[in-house]
Amino acid sequence: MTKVPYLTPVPAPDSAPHLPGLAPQPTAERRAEEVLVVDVSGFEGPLDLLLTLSRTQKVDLMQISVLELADQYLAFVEEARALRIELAADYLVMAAWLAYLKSRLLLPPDPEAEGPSAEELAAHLAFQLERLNAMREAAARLMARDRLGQDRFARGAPETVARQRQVAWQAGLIDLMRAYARLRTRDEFRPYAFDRRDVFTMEQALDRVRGLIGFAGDWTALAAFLPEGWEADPQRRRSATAATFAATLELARQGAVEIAQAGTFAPITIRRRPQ
Amino acid sequence: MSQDETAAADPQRFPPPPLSEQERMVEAILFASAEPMGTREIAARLPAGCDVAEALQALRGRYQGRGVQLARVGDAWAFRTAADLGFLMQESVVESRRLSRAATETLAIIAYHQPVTRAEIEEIRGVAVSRGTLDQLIELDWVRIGRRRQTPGRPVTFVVTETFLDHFGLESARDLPGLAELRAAGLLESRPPGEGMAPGLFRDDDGGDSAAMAEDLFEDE
Amino acid sequence: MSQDETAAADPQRFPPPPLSEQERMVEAILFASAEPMGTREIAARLPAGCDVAEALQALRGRYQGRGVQLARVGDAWAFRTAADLGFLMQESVVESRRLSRAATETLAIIAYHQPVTRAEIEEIRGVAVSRGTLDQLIELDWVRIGRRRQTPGRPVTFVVTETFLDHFGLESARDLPGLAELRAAGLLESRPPGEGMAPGLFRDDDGGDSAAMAEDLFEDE
Repeated sequence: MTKVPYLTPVPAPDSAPHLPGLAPQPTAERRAEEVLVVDVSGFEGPLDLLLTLSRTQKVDLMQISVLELADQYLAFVEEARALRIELAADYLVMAAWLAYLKSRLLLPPDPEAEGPSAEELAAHLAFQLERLNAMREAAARLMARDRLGQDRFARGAPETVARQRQVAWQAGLIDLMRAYARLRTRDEFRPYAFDRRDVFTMEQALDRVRGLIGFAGDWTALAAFLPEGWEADPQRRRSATAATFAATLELARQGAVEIAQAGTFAPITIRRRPQ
Repeated sequence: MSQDETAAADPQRFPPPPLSEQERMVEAILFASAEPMGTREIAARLPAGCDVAEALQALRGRYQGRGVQLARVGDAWAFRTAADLGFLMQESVVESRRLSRAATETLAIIAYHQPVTRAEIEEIRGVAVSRGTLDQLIELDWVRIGRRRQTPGRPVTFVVTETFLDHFGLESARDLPGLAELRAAGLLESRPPGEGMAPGLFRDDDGGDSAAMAEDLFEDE
Repeated sequence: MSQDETAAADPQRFPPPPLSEQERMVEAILFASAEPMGTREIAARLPAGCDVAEALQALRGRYQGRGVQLARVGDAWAFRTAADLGFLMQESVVESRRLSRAATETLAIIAYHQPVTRAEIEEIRGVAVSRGTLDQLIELDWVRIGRRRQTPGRPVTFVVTETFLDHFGLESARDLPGLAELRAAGLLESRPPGEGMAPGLFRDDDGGDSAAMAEDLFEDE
């Protein structure tokens, strides 16, 4: 069995401790608690996870067994799935690619196949891991240098002879780019406020449909319930349609109406639920 | 000296570093200090058993006749430029002030859209550009007047200068990232600070116009 | 030297001061400034006809082994305390915001692979560059925008700055620790040594780009 590191299931953060002596929890609540959150946030993407897994092989990254690594990664993903953990899409993409690579590595090479061989793909993956590792070590070495303000110091009292006054106007590149971005996206950033006149709320629609549904013993198109004067303007029509549809859903949930649609994009019809 | 006593009283303590090393230490400490430092203050930073007075004396001798002198300031010590070289320092008095928002925005528009007319700047900013703002940018030598636009009225255009590129560490104004790039690089906040708004609300209209904008940029130069 | 010619052409001009005096002047100028100063900037302060490079060389020798050292930072020079004495200045340590792992890795990638595009950084790290990483580095003035890459889409590139060199005590980007070894091992390339084309393996958007990566390295220095 492959050892799967760092898979540390923790309960969902807001789940209350199960106190003895309380009434049994409703199923839904219990199920919610069973959903485990895995701390994959410690990893910065699939490549980082692969690099961590590869360390368990205890060999030089150049000699890494990509096949074994693929197994370890796939085991990790399987484990996560078994625990009903949702993994981010890029982890799943990597899993699919590794499964593909594994199958290619195990099968005899197809002489007809075009593009890079399985060995080349494996070599490239090993290279990527080595390069990431190298950059990580370079970052550590860089940060460990004698740094200004920590190990080396500048003149603490730079001399300024206050005779000729000169003003240096300061502005950084970031300021400049942000100023530009602010200007160009000003419209986007306007606080979202809409004109209430052109919005038909669900409460209004509920009132209206409740009042009219008594007359609709037969299947009636949803459009017939739209308030007067809201059909012409596209924006008002959209708002009224959406609100009315939402209201009918609510009424259907309450058991007051039935909804039918013959096919995709066909008109939606409703009627009062037969008593 | 109280340090000597302490050292004597504590046989476990390391011997003090040699005088030449003490001198190096005092040199570094005084160099990095923002204020003149008294002997006691210096001693507090040094390993136990150092003779600050002697180290200072040696250091003072070493800087005799140099461009920088170890000067006594009241009861304290500090490095000072040699008095006869004061004339070299006159230009170094610079007072830095932040550019106003109006000036920053105007400068950004000129950098991104050059050559650009005043009317165009005003259209983008949505407010009139005051005479003083452009004058300031021209005086800073960040902006200069470019060719006249070949349109009715033949308005003057504004462009950025070499000095501008130098100051902002750019190789050319074309290297400024476009909106889509700013956003992709995370340089553009998706919302103004402090305003609660769903993240990624405007993500989808990303591509279209801003990408086109970056392309268009500078084309008419 | 053009200065000599000017001096020769102008009999009215004073001869430059002797080298020892030039050295004193450069010492005073650099001591007074907390920021590194370029040779040109220094020359502008000195009397005509001075040989800044030679004065700097002499000065550097003089401070060899002292508590304060003359450090080269790209094309500029600055006095800095000797690294081995850092422990004496613990009180002056500027508490800097700890950089995230993502930020330090991104910084290293930019330093070792410069000029590098965002897509290349993402390819090496295997994740998207998160918001705030690049702007933090630019705000620290450790990273700036370089020339656009001459490939489709003309992406913006990033390079490290003089402030970066000063902060990490590097004379130039060529002095990055382990640079030669990394290059020899082929780890600064976009694909393993000897590999034929493995097109677009984990690269979705800018395949062509990364080939240019290794060639561009430090070209604009």
